Formats: sequence, C-alpha cells, structure tokens
Amino acid sequence: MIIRLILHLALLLLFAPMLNGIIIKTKALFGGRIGAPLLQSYYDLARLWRKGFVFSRTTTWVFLAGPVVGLTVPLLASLLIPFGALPAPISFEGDLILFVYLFALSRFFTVASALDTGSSFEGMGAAREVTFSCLAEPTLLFVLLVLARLSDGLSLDTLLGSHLLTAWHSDAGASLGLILVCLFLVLLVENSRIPFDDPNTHLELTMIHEVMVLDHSGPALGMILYGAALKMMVMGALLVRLAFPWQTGWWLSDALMFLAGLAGLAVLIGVVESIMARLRLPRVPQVLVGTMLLSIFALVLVLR
Amino acid sequence: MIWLLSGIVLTSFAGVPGLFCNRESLRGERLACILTLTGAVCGLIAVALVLNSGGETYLDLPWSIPGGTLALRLDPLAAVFMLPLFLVVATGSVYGLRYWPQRENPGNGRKLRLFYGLISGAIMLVLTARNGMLFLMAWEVMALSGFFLITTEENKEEARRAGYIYLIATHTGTLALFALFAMLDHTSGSLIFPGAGTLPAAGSGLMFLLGLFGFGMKAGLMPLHIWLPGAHAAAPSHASALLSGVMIKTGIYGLVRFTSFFAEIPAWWGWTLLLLGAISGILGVALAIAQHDIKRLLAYHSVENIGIIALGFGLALLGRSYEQPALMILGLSGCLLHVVNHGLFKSLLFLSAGSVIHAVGTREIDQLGGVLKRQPWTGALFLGAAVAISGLPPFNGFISEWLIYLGALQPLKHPTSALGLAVLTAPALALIGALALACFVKVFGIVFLGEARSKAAVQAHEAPLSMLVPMALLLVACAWIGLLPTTLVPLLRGAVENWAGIDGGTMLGGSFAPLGWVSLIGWLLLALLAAVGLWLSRISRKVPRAIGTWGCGFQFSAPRMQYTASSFADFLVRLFHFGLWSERHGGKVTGLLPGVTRFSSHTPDTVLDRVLFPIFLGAAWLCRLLRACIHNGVIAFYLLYIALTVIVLLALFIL
Amino acid sequence: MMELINPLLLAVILINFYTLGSARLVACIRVVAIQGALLALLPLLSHGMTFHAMLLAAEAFCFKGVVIPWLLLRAIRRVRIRREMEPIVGFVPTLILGVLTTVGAFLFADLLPLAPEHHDGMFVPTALATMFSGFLLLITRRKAITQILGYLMLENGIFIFAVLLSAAMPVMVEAGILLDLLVGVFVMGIVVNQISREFSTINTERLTALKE
Amino acid sequence: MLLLLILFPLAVALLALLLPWYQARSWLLPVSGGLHLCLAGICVAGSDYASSPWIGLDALSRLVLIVTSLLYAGCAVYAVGYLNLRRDRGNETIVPCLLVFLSAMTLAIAARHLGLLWMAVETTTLASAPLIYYNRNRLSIEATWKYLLLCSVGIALALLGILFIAYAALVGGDMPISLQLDTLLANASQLSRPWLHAGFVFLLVGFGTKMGLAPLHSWKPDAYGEAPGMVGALLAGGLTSVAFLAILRAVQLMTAAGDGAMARQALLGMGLLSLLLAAIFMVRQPDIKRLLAYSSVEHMGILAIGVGIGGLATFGAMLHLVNNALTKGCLFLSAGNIQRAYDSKRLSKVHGALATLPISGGVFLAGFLAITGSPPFGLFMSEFTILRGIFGNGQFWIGLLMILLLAMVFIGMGATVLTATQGEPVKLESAYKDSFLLVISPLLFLLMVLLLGVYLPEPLQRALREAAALLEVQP
Repeated sequence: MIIRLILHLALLLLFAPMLNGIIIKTKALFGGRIGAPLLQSYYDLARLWRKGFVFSRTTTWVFLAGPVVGLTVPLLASLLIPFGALPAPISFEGDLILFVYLFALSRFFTVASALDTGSSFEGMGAAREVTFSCLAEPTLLFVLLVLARLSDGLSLDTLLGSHLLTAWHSDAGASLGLILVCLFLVLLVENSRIPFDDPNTHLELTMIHEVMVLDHSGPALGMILYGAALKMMVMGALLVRLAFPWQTGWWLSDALMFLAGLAGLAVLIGVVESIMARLRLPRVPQVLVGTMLLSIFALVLVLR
Repeated sequence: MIWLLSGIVLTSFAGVPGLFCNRESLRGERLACILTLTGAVCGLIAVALVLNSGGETYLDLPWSIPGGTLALRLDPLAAVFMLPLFLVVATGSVYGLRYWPQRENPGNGRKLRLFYGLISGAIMLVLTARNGMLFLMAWEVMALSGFFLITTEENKEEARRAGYIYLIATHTGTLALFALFAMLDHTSGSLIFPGAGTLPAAGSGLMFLLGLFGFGMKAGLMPLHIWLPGAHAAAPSHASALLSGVMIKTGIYGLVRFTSFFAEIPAWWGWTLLLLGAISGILGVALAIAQHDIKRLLAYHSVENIGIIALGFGLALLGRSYEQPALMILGLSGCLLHVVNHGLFKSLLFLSAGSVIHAVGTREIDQLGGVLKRQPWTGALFLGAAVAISGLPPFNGFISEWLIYLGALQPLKHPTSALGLAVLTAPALALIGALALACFVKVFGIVFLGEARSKAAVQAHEAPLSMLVPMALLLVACAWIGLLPTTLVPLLRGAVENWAGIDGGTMLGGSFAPLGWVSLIGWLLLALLAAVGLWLSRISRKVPRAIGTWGCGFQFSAPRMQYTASSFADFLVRLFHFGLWSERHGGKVTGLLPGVTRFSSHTPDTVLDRVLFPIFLGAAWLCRLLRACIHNGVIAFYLLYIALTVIVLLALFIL
Repeated sequence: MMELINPLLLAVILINFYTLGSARLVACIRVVAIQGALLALLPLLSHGMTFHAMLLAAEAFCFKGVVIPWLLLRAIRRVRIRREMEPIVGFVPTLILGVLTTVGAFLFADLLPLAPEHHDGMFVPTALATMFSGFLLLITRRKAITQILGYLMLENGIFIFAVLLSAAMPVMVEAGILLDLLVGVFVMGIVVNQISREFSTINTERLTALKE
Repeated sequence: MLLLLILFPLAVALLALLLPWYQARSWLLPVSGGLHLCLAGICVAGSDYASSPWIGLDALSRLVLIVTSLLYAGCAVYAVGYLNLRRDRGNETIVPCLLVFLSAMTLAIAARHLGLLWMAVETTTLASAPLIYYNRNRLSIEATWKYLLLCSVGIALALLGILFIAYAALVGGDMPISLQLDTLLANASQLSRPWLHAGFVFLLVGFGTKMGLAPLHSWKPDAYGEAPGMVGALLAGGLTSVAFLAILRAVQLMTAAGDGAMARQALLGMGLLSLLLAAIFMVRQPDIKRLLAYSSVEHMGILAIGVGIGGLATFGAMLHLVNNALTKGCLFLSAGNIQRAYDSKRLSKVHGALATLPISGGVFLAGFLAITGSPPFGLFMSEFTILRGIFGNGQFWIGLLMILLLAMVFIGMGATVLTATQGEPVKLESAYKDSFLLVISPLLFLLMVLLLGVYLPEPLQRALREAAALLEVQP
C-alpha cells in the first residue's frame, strides 16, 4: 500500500513536467527547429523556485491560495486514478465524482486568485475559464457515465479496469472511440491547449488560462506551472488508460508502458498544436457543445 | 415532548415581550434573543432525545375543532429538517442584535422580532404536526409571518411588491394544500396523517399534482419560484437566511412526508420531480449568474439548490417505483442532507452578505469590490460558504451532491429500459455545479477581491463579534458535515426508514456509499492545503505589496476598469439566452471617435416578468372590461339580471 | 259573476300593453289606477260578497286605485314632467316584448296544475303577464316615476294571484301585501322627492355614477 | 320572551324619537344592543322550541339570532363613537331606524310563518333605506334608490314565491292550507311539485336578491359603499344571514318534499357564479368598501356552495355563517374608520393605513387575512370544512374550481388591501383618531374569529350540527 503510494507519487511528480517538454519538442520539430531540451520545464521550475515574489498591492491572501490549491488538488486527485495498469492507491465507490470536483475546487481558487488582482485582463480570463469549464464538465460526466456503464463499479479504478480491453472489441467499442475523442478535447480545454487556448502567447486578449496567472511570480508561478503539469498528467492518465488498456502484470513494465503512453499523448498534443490554429473565441463554446453532444451519443449507444 | 413544546412556545413568543417595551429600549431585543436561544436549545434537546432513543416522541390530545386533534410527532425525518432550523434561528437571532438593532429601527424592529420568533415556532410546528388541520394552521402562520418579515421595510415600494407577490404565491399554494388535505381526508378517512406506506396509490395523481403545486410553491421549484427572488432580496438578511435556509424547506418536507403515505409510487411522480429539479437547478443558477443584486442572486441560488434537492428526491421516488432500494436510499439521503446543508451554507451566505450590505449600504455587486481587505473575517466566512454551496470538497455541499450523484449512477448497474434515463441527472448536476461555481467565484471575486468600485465600499468596516461568531458557527457546522459526514448517517438512516416505512437504511455509509473515504480525502486535502499554504505564506510573508497590478502596459488603470459582475457573467448569460432573455441597453459604439456611451444589462425573472406578468395584466384588463359591462350603473340592467335569473331557473326547474 | 272574470283579466292585460306602449306619464298613471280599481273587483267576482273579499276589495281600491296614483300624480306635477323621453328600449320593441312575454306567460301557465275550481279562469297567466309587464317597464324606462309604476304593476300581478288564495289564507298576509306596497311606494316616493331635490330631475340616467 | 325580544327595540325606537339629547340617543343603541344580546342569549340557551305558531326558535334561527345580536351589539357600541364624529348629520333618523331594523331582523329570524318572515324581511329593507341614505349626498341617494328598487322587486318575487307555495298546498289537496312552516314541513310530500318548484325559484331569487347572490347582487357594492361602516357591517353580516336563513327555509321545504337535490343544485350553481363574479369584480378594485361588498358576494357564494353540497359542507356553511358575520363586522368597521380618517375610501388617497392608524389599519389587514380564509382564523376552518365536504363527496372539479376562484379573490383583494394598508404614514387632514369606542368592536370581532379558528366550544359545535341537521334529508 505504502509502496504503491510512493511509486504513484514518484511517477507523477517526476514525470509530469516532462510532458510539456515533449510537447514543446514536438512543436519545435514540426517547425523545423531543434527546440528547447526535453528537460526545459524542469529548469524553468528550478529557476522560478529561486526567485522572489512580487505582489500587487491590490492582492490579498486569496491571491496565494490559487497556486496552493492548484498544486495540491492534482496531487490528491492522482491518488484516485490508476496509472496505466497500476491501480489507484485510493479507490472507493463514487470517487469519480470526487475526482471531478477536486478539479473544480482548483478552478475556483485559480479564478478567485485571478480576480484578486483587480486586473481587467485577468477578470476576462477568469470569465472565460468558468464559462468553458461549464461546458466541459458535463462532457466529462458523460464520458464517465459511459465508462461506468461498461464496468460494474463506480470507482475510477474499476472504471478503468482490465475489462476495457474486451469492451473495445465488443459493441461498446464505438462508444469508447467516441468518448476517447471527447476526453481528448476535454483534456485540451482543461489544460489550455490549442485549439482552445494558446499557452505560449502572453498578453493577448484572447487567452484564457495564461492570462489568469499573469501577476504570479517566483515560487507561486512555479507552483502553478507545476500544478498545471500535474493536472495534465492526471487527466492524461485517464486518456492513456482508456486508449491502452493492456497490462503485463509486472509493475515495472506496466509503469513503463504507461509512461510511453503519456509520451505518445504528449506527442499527439504537440502535433495537434502544430497543425491547427487557435479557434476564434466564439467558436469555442460551439466546439464544446458539439463535444457534449458526441458524448451524449456515446452514452445513448451504450444505454440502448 | 415537553422539551419540544417548550421550544415551540418559547421561540414563537420570543418577540412578544418586546411589544411591551419601549420603542428604543434594548431590553426587548435582548429578551427576544435569549428566549429564542432557549427555545432552540429546548428543541435541540428534544431532537437529541429522539435520536438517542432511536424512536419518536409524540403527543396526541383532543382538540375541539372539526376533524382536529393536537397530534404532534417528532421522528428522525422531521428531525433532519429541525436541526438546521435550530442553528439558523439561534445564530440569526444573535446576529440580528447588531444587524437590525432596535435603536436604529424603532419603527419595525419589534415587528421583525415578533414575526421572526413566530415563524420559527410555526416551522417547528409544521415539521411535527401530524394532523392536517394543525399542519395547515402552522403552515399558514409560517407563511404569514414570512410575509411580515419580507415587508419589514414596508415603506419601500420594492418590499411591498415582493411581499404582495409572496403573499399571493403562498396563499395560492396553501389553497392547493387545502384541496390536498381535503382529498387526503377523503381517502384515508381522517385528517390524521396516515402512516408510511398505508394509502393505496389509486387516484392519487391529482393529489400529487396538488401537493406538487402547493409544496413546490413554497419550496420555490421552478416555475413556481416567482416569489422567491424578490422576497429574499427585500427581507432583512437574517430573516432572508431563515426564509431561504429553512422556510422553503418546509415545502420539501411536505412533499417528502406526503409521498411517504403511499404504498406504491407511480413512476411519473419521480420523473416529474427530476424534470422540475433539473429545470430549477439549471435555470435557477443561470438566472443567478445574470443578477447583480447580491441578495437576488443568493435567492436564485435557493431555486437552484431546491432543484438539486428535487433531483435527489426524484431519484428516491424512482427508487420506490422501480423497487431499487439503493437508488431510493441514496436519493433520499442526498436530498435530505442537501436540505440540511443548504440551510447552513445559504444562511451563512445571507448573513455574510448582510454584513457587507450593513457595512457598505448597497446590494449592488458592481458597486462593491475589495471588501476582503476591510472585512477579512466576513470575507473568509463568505468564501467558506461559497465553496460549500458550489458543492466542492471538503465542505458539506459536496457530500450531499455526491450522494445524489451516486444515486444517479445506480441505474447504470441495473439497466431497466426506462430507469436508464435517470442517469442524465448526473450530467445535469455537473452542469449545475459548474455554473454554481462560476456564479460564486464571480460573487466572491467581484465583491471581496480587487479594488473597491465605490466610495462606500472603501469605507466599509468589519462586522462586530456578535455578528461574526454566529456566522463562524454556521461555517463550523458546514465543515463538520463535510469532514465528518459519518456522524449524520444514523439520522439519515432513521429518516429513510421513516419515509419508506422499511428497514433499509443500513447500507448507507457502508461500501456502496463510503462516506468514510470521502471524509478521509477531505482531511487529507485540508492537511495538504494547510501545509502548502503555511509554507508559502511563510516564505512570502516579508514581501512588500508595494506595486500596482500589471496592467499589460496600460499605466492608468482605475478600479472602474475592473471586470464587473455583469461583464464576468456576460459570456454565460449569452450562452443561456434561450432561457434568460436578458435585456441589454445601449453599449453600441459608433463612429471613429466614439463619444460617451452607456451600457446596462438586466435579467428579469423569466417566469414572473416574461410570462405571468403579461398574463395577469391581460386578465386584469379583461376583468375590468367585463365588470364595466356588467356593473354599468344603469339599474335597468340589474333588473334585467334578476329577470333573466328567474327565467333561467324557472326553465331549469319546471321544464 | 264568474263569467265576468275573464273579460276583466283581459282588460288588465290590455292595460299592460297600453302602459308599455305609451309615453305619456299622466295617462300611464291613470291607466294603472284603473287597473288597480279593476283588480279591486276581482275578489268580489271570484269569492262573492264575503266580508274578507269586501275588505280586500276596499283596500285594493283605496290604495291601488286612489292613493298611490294620486301620490304619483302629485309627484310628477311637482317636477313638471309629462312624457317618458328616450326610454332605454323603444316603445314599439317594448310592446313586442310585452306581447311575447304575455304569450310566454300563457304557455308557461299551462305547465302548472291548477286547483279544480280555477280551471276556467286565466288568473295565473294574467298574473304572470302583468308581473312581467311590470318588469319590462322597470327595465326599459329611465324615469323613476315610470319605474315605480312598473313596480306597481308587478304588485298588481301578484295581487291577481293572491286573489286565488284569498279564501284560503288569513287576512293578515293580504293586509300585509297592501301595507307593504303602500310603504314601499311611499318610501320610494320620498326617495324620488329627494332625488328631484338633489338632481332637479327624476331621470334615473343621472343615477349612474355608481359603477365600475 | 321572544316577543319581548322583538318588541322592545321598537319601544326604544319610540323613546329615541322622543329623547331630545343627542348623546343619550346615541347611547340608547349600545344599551339596547346589550340588552338584546342578553335576552337573545337567554332565548337561545332556553329550550322553548316554538312559543307560538307564528314565532319560535329552531336550531337554525338560534344560530342566526345569536350571531346577529352579537354583531348588532358590537356595531351599536361603535355607533356611539361614529355618531360623535358625525354630529353635523344628526342622529334623529338613524337611531330609530337602527332599532327598527334590529326588531325586524329579530322578527325575521324568529318567524315560523312564511308570510311573517316575508313581512319582516320587507321591513328590514324599508328600515335600512334611511341608513344607507345617511350621508345625504348624490351618491348615497343613488345607492339608496338602487337598493330600494332592487330589493323591493326581489321581495315582491319572494312574495309570489310564497303565494305559489300556498297554492301548491291548495292544489296538493290533503292538507291544511297554511304558510305556517311546521305545517308545511310536516305535509311537504303532498305539495304540488310544479308549484313548489316555481315557488322555490321565486323565493330563491327574491331572498337571493336580499342576500346578494350573483347575479342578483348589483345593489350591494353601491349600498355598502355609500352607507356608513356600521350599516355596511349590519347589512353584510346580519341582513345577509337573515336572508340566507329565509332561503334555507325554502331549502328545508324542498328537502322535506324530497326535492332537496334540485334545490341544492341551484344553490351550488349560484354559489359558484357568485364566487366567479366576485373574483372578477375584485381585481384592481380601487374602492375599499366596494371591495368588501364583493367579498360579501363571494362569501354568500361560499355559503350557498356549502349548503348546495350538503353533508359535512352544510356544517361548514353554518360555521361559515358565524365567521363571515363577525369578520364582516370587523372589516366594515375598520374600513369605516379608515374612510373617516382619510376622508376617502379610494386607493388614490388611502395608503399607509397600517402606519397611520395602527389599530384600525392593523385590524383591517388582519380582517383581510381572516376573510380570505387564512389559518388560524375561523374562516379557514369553515372554508376548509366545506372543501372537505366537497372532496368527501367526490366532487373534485367543483372543489378545484372553488379553490381557483378563491385564489383569484385573494389576488384581487390582496392588491387593494395591501396598497391601502402598507406604505409610508400619511399626514391626515381630518381630525380622526382611533378612539376606544371606534376600535373596540372590530378588535373584539377579530379576536372572536381568531378564537373560533383555534377552538370551537362543544356547545357551539352541537348547535352547528343541529342546524345542519335541519337541512339534511329527513326520513
């Protein structure tokens, strides 16, 4: 139990920033550049760690609560989700709801922290963030419903259990394919990736997530970046397990396969970011609603 | 029983001694507060005794009115509704000492206290009455006291209008209940409430519709919520807390109690409630997002939360109809727990909002800002309540929503063709949750964070201790339920057994609803947050907050340039345009060098202002037209009516 | 004697028609007075010269034939009006309505069983017809005086019916009828006086301020 | 004893005509009212059923008598205060008229003979005409004229109805031809049906006009609106009850003849129509006293519905009669106070009564809640009992219709009453002040209604049951 917990956390904490590195690298390769080293994210974090803080006089303690919650929540949420074939350290009936709501908590404080600066830009980002997540959250729920329908339990661990392999080959395969797409889109929204958001540009009025953390600095910004990386990995774990439901039975090979899957996901994100442009802002809700309809369709398929 | 009775009497008449005191003396209000507190403690003892013994306490006395007996019964189902009542009433009465002091309100302070006590006592009576007559009486005393609470400031047009709408809504509901109880009397043969599961379901459809109308009106289930926003906005904050936190729940109680009478439940009852619950939840919160009056906003959240409660209850009914005990237990437990939870965090929200309003003097969110710096404690308490009402861990809102979610997921395990649709509750709940989060982060962010948007907001001051301590108590209760939900399991189990008339609540808290795990995660989350937070605050303590917010290069940012509540919500409001029909005035920018322009948006109530109001205006016009024709002042016509009556009656009788 | 009853009742009906169709107030009042006087003969004709019948006849003659018409004539003399102007429903339509209701009364009366001794009389239809004519007068006219006249005819109709019962019923009620009629019309007369003093007219169209 | 009850007000009326002192004349009213109440109490408590073939008391009339007497006593106390306010008007007419009115009402209640009943009711009309004309202006004369004409026509129709019933006995054959109620009831089965039915129709329309059932109610808003508050109270609470009693006599007769169902149908129909019309007329009613008049129409409708349904609902209707009389007293008296204070009864001037006149305004508001059947007032009990009767009979749609109409009434009435009572206090131009004499009666009425709502003493319940039993089908 304890060992499993430690392994779980170690995988998460160590590998998470790497995903960003892989994405950047992929994009660089697509652009014909060599790009930053894979470990650039780690360097960035270390640099931020050493820096001092700069606070606006408008801010209060809520400003710092954002990074704190943003870092803590993915950490805790990761305990509920299996990493590939490695089972989740904590698993109980209904933990999928907790999983969703933990991220909601983190969103609450990130947005509050943005509003604390009193900056109109950050307010704008905050408004967009909550709007889009309103549309993404039901989709996530539909996806989980489909998964729950296919399993015989209500915990993430059972939802993402070994039965998925047989499910892919059964009638439910189409549904699984659909929700995989949905989940990928949700992942892109939640982690502020192109085509919904652009993590690379700063000071642009069309941004969502990055604009909310404009005023953060030093270790707090580091926590946010690290938290975002963790979040991406946790959400990615969901996707990876769904896409590659194999298991070998030996923990090391399982872990490696999981990491490989994640890397593949990162490459995929990188490819998407390279070949697509950002959507116009009014288009984003339309895409999200479309995704939701897709997931509803998937649910109907398995309920029928 | 004696404890309960003394509790009812003490709280009911808490405001009476004040009537005999001087208009500006402190004695009356203090006495009222002490009496209310004593009454609440007495009631609490009664509830504790009942829960301890595991049974129920009752009183049955003859009463010299037709069909009436003084039948009181306190069982766990009633106790669930009682507990938040005591806490809210007690905290509200202490809070009221400084929020609405007699000295500053010589005109209406005594009235407020009188009806505040009366409504509390009446609610207790409503919850314990087991005779239709007694129930209706207590019900109406409660409703009328509510009216007087809403019109505390009757000199204001807004309060009068809200009061009138409330009064007609509640009375119409009560009339439906008259019919309901008359029919119950017809079915069961007496006005005494029948035991759980004793009535046949045959012919109960009309009764259910009547109950749904009457109780739903009180509960504020959309589209019967018309009275709610105005009423909660107009009443003093601690009265709003009581109305919104406790009184509207009596509607839920009525529905729960009423449905318990029937042996089997037709499936359409549950579906109706699910549908209404989803509509209330989604449209309620969408309307809330569009508001910029903080109390109206909170009132719409009551609609939303009633929607969530109705979702849970609908699931429970479906569980009964389809004979799925797990669904029933989870649905009902979630519904009942959410009743308690909403009572706690909504009261806290109203009280803390009241504290801000008291300090700043406006309810307009767009006039506030940066209040957290002036009222750190109020702000922190509000934040806690906001997190709780958004259904986020580790507070109580999450626990009840989680139970309802679990209930909604049950049909997946036992796929029967029709019941499968009930899983749609879960995404509906998710949407509601996400929107609620958006709304509360907006309120908290715009009111408490950023820079002050008006002079009054700059001069705000922290509330006195006698207002903060009651609020803190409510937050502690919220956290208690969130972190130690297992302590409430016996109560919920008892209530479920009461309702279903079976011994089936044993599964709650076990493996299929592992509250223990949730609580563990809650503690873990809290510990981690505390650790990281403490560490971060330690390393950042010495950093001066000397510079302004980065304005993306713009040097002259002013507080007025901040995002406002309206602009924050604009995106979502436009998404929900199909249900809100917001009005937008101005804002068009024309020309190369646009001049000064104004923009305002306003979201009237969809049902009241868009549908009912025009209908009523039309009906009133028609009535006036009709009566101008009928009663036209010419006596010949009146004689003609008499002649016609004679002719018609003769024709009917003789031919 | 009995054979005289039906012609008498016929005369009563004709008077009804005249009143409905005439605009001249004085003539109307006089005709109604004649109607009252004729009705006073009715108890004598139907019951013979008994004490009760004579008393009733005397009362009816005094009040219906003399006192009340005199009061009314005095009232219109004081307010100087002669004609009913602009009735709500014109004279010809009123007349037609009157004929229709009279026919209706006859048809309706056929539905009601009669005591054997009343079979050949047309008491019941006449009573109803007179009543309805009175009602018509009340409904279609604007002048307060005409309305009182209508009321008087209404009472006349009831009186015709009461004659049927006068043998069977105690005097007291019959006296009551007359007394009441008197008091009623008397009080109305007072009110009419008040009206004319207040409005300097007795047209009831002025009396339409109370409406919705 | 009963005779004394009827005659002594006449004697006092005579005394009032002779007395030269204003105050003394005023005070004759409460004195005689109190005395009447005491005597009525003794009569009601006593067991003499019918002291003569002409007058007597049965369970129904006992109930109406005590209610009317109570109402009258309250109004009489109020009258002293009211007449003090209106010294310019004089009380030479109103005091004797009030006393004659009392006597006539008592006679109508006690009458055991249809002819006597009819005469007494007619006398009430005549005696109340000067009461309505009290204000002596154009509007009051118009109201008086309409009242007089409509009620006289109505009463004439009632007379015809009585004659029809007598003729029914004549045609029916084997029975003494008498209008004595007990004789008629005993031989009811022999009455000729067509005549009885026609007689019932005329009685219903005739006394219904007096009672104010729609569509015969047209005089009500005008008369109640223009009469002083206490006269309104007496008309709405007392006279309507008396007229209702007269209708009940006819219903008794029909029931005894075995055609009760028919009579009840007619009552039910007119009751629902009254409720509907009242509801229509109350919407946005700008005049508080006319509003009360329509409320009276509404409650007459409820009474008719109660009796029309029968069974438990009849019991409810009996209770409703008591409650309605008392509440109407409370409402009209307090509305009268408001009118005197604001010198208007229209909403354009009347607002903020609660703040301006705490007692009268408060009583008016509470009276409104009571009259609309809000628990815990007595009218709740009676309306609910009627509803229980309706639903117990299985007539769900009638019950729902009634509920709907009651809701409409509430919405209409609420708007007017709340506008009148709530709001900022107003600076009054008149010298009016709530004085003891002016507020004690409405307050007491209100308390009684409240008490009746939470506690029905056993003797009263028994009396109500007996009264209701009289209207049920007799074996």
